[in-house]
Amino acid sequence: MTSFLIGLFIATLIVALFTMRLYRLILWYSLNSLSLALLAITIGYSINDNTMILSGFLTLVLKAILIPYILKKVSVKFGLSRQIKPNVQIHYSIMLIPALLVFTFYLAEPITNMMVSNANYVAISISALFLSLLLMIEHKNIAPKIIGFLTIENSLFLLGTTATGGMPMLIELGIFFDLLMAIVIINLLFHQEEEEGLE
Amino acid sequence: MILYTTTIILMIVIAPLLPSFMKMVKMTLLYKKPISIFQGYRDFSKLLSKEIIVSKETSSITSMAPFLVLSPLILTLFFLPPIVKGEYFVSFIDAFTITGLISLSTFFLMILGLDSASSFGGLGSSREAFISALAEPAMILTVFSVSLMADNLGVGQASINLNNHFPFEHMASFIFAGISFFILLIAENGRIPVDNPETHLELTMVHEAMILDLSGFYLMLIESASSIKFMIFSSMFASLFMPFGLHLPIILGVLVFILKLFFIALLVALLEVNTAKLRLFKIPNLLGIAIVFAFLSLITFYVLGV
Amino acid sequence: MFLFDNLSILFLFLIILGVVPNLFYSFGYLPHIRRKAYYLIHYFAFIISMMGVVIAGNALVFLFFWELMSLTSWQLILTQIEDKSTIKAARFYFFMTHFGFMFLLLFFLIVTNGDLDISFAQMKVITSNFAYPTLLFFFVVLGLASKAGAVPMHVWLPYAHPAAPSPVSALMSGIMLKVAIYGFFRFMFDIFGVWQLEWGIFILIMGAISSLVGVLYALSEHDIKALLANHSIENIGIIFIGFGMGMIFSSLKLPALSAFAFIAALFHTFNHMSFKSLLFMGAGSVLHETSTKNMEKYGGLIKAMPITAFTFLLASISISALPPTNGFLSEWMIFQSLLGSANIDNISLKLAIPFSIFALALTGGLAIACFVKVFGITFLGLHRSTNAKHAHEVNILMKIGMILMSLVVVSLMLFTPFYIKLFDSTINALMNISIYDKIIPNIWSLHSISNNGGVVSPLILLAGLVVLTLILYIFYKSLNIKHRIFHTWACGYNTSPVTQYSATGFAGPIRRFFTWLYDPDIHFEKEVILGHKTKFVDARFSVHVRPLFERSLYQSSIKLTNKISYYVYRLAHFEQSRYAAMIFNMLLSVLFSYRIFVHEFSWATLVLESVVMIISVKVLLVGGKE
Amino acid sequence: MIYLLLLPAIIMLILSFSNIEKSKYILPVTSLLILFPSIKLFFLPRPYSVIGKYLVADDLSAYIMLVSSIVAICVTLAMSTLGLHVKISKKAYSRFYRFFAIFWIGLTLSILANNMGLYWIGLETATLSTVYMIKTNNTAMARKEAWNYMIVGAIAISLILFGIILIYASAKPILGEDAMIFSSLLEHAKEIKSPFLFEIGFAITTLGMFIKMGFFPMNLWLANIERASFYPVAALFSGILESAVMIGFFRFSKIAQAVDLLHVFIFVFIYTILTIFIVSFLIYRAKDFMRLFSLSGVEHMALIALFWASGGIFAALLHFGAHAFLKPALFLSTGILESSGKYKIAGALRGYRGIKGKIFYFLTALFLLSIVSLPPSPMFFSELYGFAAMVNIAKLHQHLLLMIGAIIILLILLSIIFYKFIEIYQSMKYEGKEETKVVYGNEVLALIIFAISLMVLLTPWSFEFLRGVS
Repeated sequence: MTSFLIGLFIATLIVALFTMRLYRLILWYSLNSLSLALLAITIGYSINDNTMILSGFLTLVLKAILIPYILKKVSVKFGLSRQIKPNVQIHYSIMLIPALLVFTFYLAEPITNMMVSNANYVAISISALFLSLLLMIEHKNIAPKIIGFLTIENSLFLLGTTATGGMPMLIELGIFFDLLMAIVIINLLFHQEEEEGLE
Repeated sequence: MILYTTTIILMIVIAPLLPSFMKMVKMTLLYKKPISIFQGYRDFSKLLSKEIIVSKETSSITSMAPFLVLSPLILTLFFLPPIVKGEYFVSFIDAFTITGLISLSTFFLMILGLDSASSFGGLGSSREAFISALAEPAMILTVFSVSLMADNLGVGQASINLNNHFPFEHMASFIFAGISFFILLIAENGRIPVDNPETHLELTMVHEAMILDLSGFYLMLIESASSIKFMIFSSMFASLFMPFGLHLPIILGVLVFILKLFFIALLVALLEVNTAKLRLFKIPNLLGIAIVFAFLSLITFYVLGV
Repeated sequence: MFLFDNLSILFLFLIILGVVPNLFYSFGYLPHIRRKAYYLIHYFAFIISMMGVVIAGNALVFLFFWELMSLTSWQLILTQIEDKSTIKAARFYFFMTHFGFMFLLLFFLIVTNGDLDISFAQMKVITSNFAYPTLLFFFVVLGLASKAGAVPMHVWLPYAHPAAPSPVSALMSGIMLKVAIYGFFRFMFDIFGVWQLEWGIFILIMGAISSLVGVLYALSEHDIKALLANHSIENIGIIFIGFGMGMIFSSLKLPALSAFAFIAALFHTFNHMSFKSLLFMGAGSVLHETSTKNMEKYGGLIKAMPITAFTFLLASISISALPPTNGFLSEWMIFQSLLGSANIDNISLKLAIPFSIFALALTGGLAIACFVKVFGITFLGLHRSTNAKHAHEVNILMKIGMILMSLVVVSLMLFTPFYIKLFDSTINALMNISIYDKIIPNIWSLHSISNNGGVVSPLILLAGLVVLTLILYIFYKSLNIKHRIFHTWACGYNTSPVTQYSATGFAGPIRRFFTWLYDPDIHFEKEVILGHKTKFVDARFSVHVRPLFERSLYQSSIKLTNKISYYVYRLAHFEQSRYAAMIFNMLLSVLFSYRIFVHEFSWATLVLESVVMIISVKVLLVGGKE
Repeated sequence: MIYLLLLPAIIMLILSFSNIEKSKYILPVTSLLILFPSIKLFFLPRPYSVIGKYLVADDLSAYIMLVSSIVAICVTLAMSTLGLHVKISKKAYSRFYRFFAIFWIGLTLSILANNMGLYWIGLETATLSTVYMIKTNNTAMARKEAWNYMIVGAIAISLILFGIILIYASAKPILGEDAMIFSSLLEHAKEIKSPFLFEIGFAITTLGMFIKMGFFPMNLWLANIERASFYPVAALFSGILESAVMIGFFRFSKIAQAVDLLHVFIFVFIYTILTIFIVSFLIYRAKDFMRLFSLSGVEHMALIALFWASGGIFAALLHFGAHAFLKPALFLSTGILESSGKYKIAGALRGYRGIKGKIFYFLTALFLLSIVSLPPSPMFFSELYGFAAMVNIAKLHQHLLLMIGAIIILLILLSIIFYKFIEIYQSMKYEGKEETKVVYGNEVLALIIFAISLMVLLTPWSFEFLRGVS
């Protein structure tokens, strides 16, 4: 189950990299968050960690539903371009993404030798981090950049849940805190950009 | 000590003879009516009685420098190798000091040239500076090499050692040094391939240009300085590169020495008749030959080994 | 913290000897300086910092005063801004001295193991255990030679010295360069203790080249202070020749010869301090009266400024190493130690040393030519400009300064045995060998230490010269010859300042001979009449040499810096959208390196991963450029 | 204690919302209160626990806290006459103080934090509030740079958190929940089962911090931001925000050194050399004060990191203190230096009249020469000791010659910077036209405080204290 969800997580992320429509991108982000939430809930059940289950539900509500919704609203409101063409050409991405995945597994290989479990999760999280960065690099428009930023948070969260087997509540709060702040700022920035456009 | 003083006085006395002798030889060879060999003395006595014309543009340097041109050279005479057996000599003076004293004299001569605000003076000084700068390393290397062969850095002692025990194993080295020194003798005294003492042509003159504005006593000082300079070089050549005759009895020894001097003068005169004056910028080539021979002499000495 | 051993006290003595006349001169010069307080603060701080360096007992104090010395001298150069070149010179100087400081710093860091408070003796222990002493040696050479001004670190001197106010030039050239020589003595003896043969040879070659290069560039110089600065390079070179010989002899286990060479180097250090300070003071007086540094604008100053002229003449004779002056004596000693090489066994070394002799002798010859030019063009003949016409003798304080300094020169000449005794006791403290009795068996003569070495007797030479000159003079007076005053003969024309020989012309033959070194930039303009080639109304000829080292070493490195900075600038100016890509690549490469170098290393993976890196950079940074 | 520390900030936050006419004067006065808790903290016995295991003041944090609060009060002091040099709206003042308060809270948290999570939260708060501080300068450029800052800062912060989680993951098997605590991590660093995992985490965290400090490849990023913002904000940036990042680096690298000294050293060494390489050539081309100073700030940060990583704790802290005082001082003086035009370097140090002007001129010239570490400056000593530490660590290393070569390269790069600064200093002082410039008392006062702090830093007493920090 865990492996399946992680696979789903990474798959949605990769698909998001090739997406050329904004709403589709938001959808992929939402699915990505969903798999993350389910993952947290599953792991939480298996190790009997209530906080993790709670955070899983929070993720579900916030990231899988609320944030995509808001994002969509915002983009409709500002009439953001729905066409988002990646800067990096597809054939380059096709080469780069598998190379990255292979690299991260290779990177995590010594960890497997040292610790019994979780090394692959670390690898997946790191590659998720790379992929989210790639998402940010790929696009010039602001909206996909924000989604890239959000997927970085997701990969962080993935790392937190899988690799450490549940973190102290503090950090989880931290992530949400960060997330909220980020959204606020992004909104404000949109606002500013808008103003600038009008002038 | 008396002998020592006498030889020095003798050297001073015969110094003016040598230039006159050379001139005489040259004139004879050119089918001219030769001047008397005592022409030098006549010139001096004439200059002594003449009044001195001092240029308005000059400074106190003009009235001081002629003395300082002559006195280092006379001092050098005291340090030359002995010419007869048993004579007192200053054993310790080495080539560097002698070169230094000669340079001191040249220094004042060059300054004198610049003092009169005449363009000739500057011209002469400039050329003299050029030539003597390049002659200095050759001089030091040559004398150093000879001193090594003679086992003593002191010029006087070196001459005696050479007389007592000639280093036949270093003959090559010795000849190289001799050639080098002979070129220096010509260059430093302003003889023909380097400078023509008999002409006042601005294209060629070096020594004469510097003293163009001197007259009377001052000119006499400078002229005697130049003849003494020739004396120094030829006597050094005679003692160091013709090391024989020191063991003869006193009178004979002196005679041999004087003969050697006249022989050198004859050589120079013959050379002067047979060569043309070099262009100024070709002079370094000649001096370069001197430097190279000096080097060669030193190096062959080292390589053949002690 | 502070150390007062023989060496320190000797150099402290040198500093005091140089500073006291300079104080007078400086106060005489003060009315012409606009920022007086600024000048005085830095002036005294400069003197104190020089003293601080020579009495420093540990690395921290040494470095502190060393850098303070650079700082204050830099500020002093900036006291009077005449034009942009002063600013440039100051900057260049400061940069060069800082550059040297870096190497000194590195040297000290290695030999102190990072604990900068330890004494020199403790450093010696650490040094002897260090695996690469030659590396340390080169740090020292680079660090100190850049301050001392030896080739190829000499380029700043001809710029910095002319830019500074004259008392400061005298201090910088006379004393500050010697502080670097102090550093050589201190480090070689107290930190290294033993040295390899090659080091000595290196120093010797550096010295020989410096002396030749210095004098050759001096000859072609028209700026009087730049000329003197170039002569400092020459003299530092001569000191290095002595020092290098000392090192060579010491590593060949010939302590007496070695001590002799070191004494010669020390003696020349003192001599150079005395006559170079005096020359700079004289040049300063001339500059001050005529307000130009260009020698072509001087002429005839001996009539207006006799004291300046005669002290300058004394210093000129001394620096040209003419007997019987002190400059001659120390060069004589250095020659003797070079000649001492006849006694060594190493044949290749023996063959190499004549080249140094050659360099030193040629240097001597050229120095004479150069100082005839300086003295003759500056003080003799007619005024070459109105500036020179209105010159007067300088004020009393400056005169006192110059006279005191010439007394120092004379004292070095007359009291040679005393000074040699001083140097000998210093060398004795460093090397445990005293050769004073061998050098000076009686006060009349100065002996070389090598077998069959030469002897010179300064006092006899001096006395002989004086007596002979007096005899000649008395003879002349007794004749009571009539004098007549008339113009100089000028082929029937009037004598005029324009027809005099110029400094450029004077150096002409030598410049022409060394064209390959000078690579001169010649400007010759003439206004011809009606197309005739030979008839012209006005002609102007000027020559500027292009210094070889500056071109090859410095300007090319400046070019390189500009080029690199251009590319770096371009690299850094990626558009903002690239920031994320940069972070991406950086993260990738950091993780790569950690994986490969920290965990397990294999060449195959390295190659593989670098290929991945290249692709990533290509795709994300370069590829997306269009 | 925690209340005391946060009280001034909270007061400021509340005051900034009120529309009191006098707030312009009250706010700076309130900000002065920052200093007292810091001083008090400094004199309490250490380690002093502020809140349990979470906030602990040890020597290091007390020192950095004190330095930061001195910088902060000087900046607010100089802030009050900002309007006389540049155009600034009235609202901007209170906005500045509002976010300054938040910033200060975040900063206090991160400096005193003994918990990785808490440290991170503090850092994030500080970062986000600075985004708004940049925007107090209401120009298009500032907005653009704020956005830039936001994006890159967010990435950097995410990386830091990512690394923290990895570190936590590596230590959790032996420490459990305590794996978040710096002190216990340091104690048990040797026992970490998967050092590689830890090192990966450390590398990512450090990369995040380095990005935030403007190291390679983000060199111009920081410079542009500081150029776009008001100069007191730039001063805060380089003086305080960087210190918050720096203390994190200090703590993390300390643990990493316990795991493997050499790896940390080589990583930091290569990274900083790369940074200094780029920065030195950028400085060589810099044409205005703000960029110049901020690039030199990056250079000094790199040096501090390098000194710390090579074990020269004393050198790093001394350099840190000197940098924290010097750089804001220069940034503050930029306002006056640039008053005759932004890109006019020539003659910037001329035309100061009156006693205030003279003092300003003197201090600024001194500060300028100090940042290239000329003798009396603390940076002279810190660089000496820092390089000493580097050479020492090189001696332990097997590739000694290689290391010495690298150090020479580093020194050559530093001398390029030196050259540029000398050029600029001379140009400021001796070239260009003389234009009269106005200096205000509060600015001079701020500079004097900086100068006094620098002098205090040079006293044997402070040397002793810094040597005691471990």
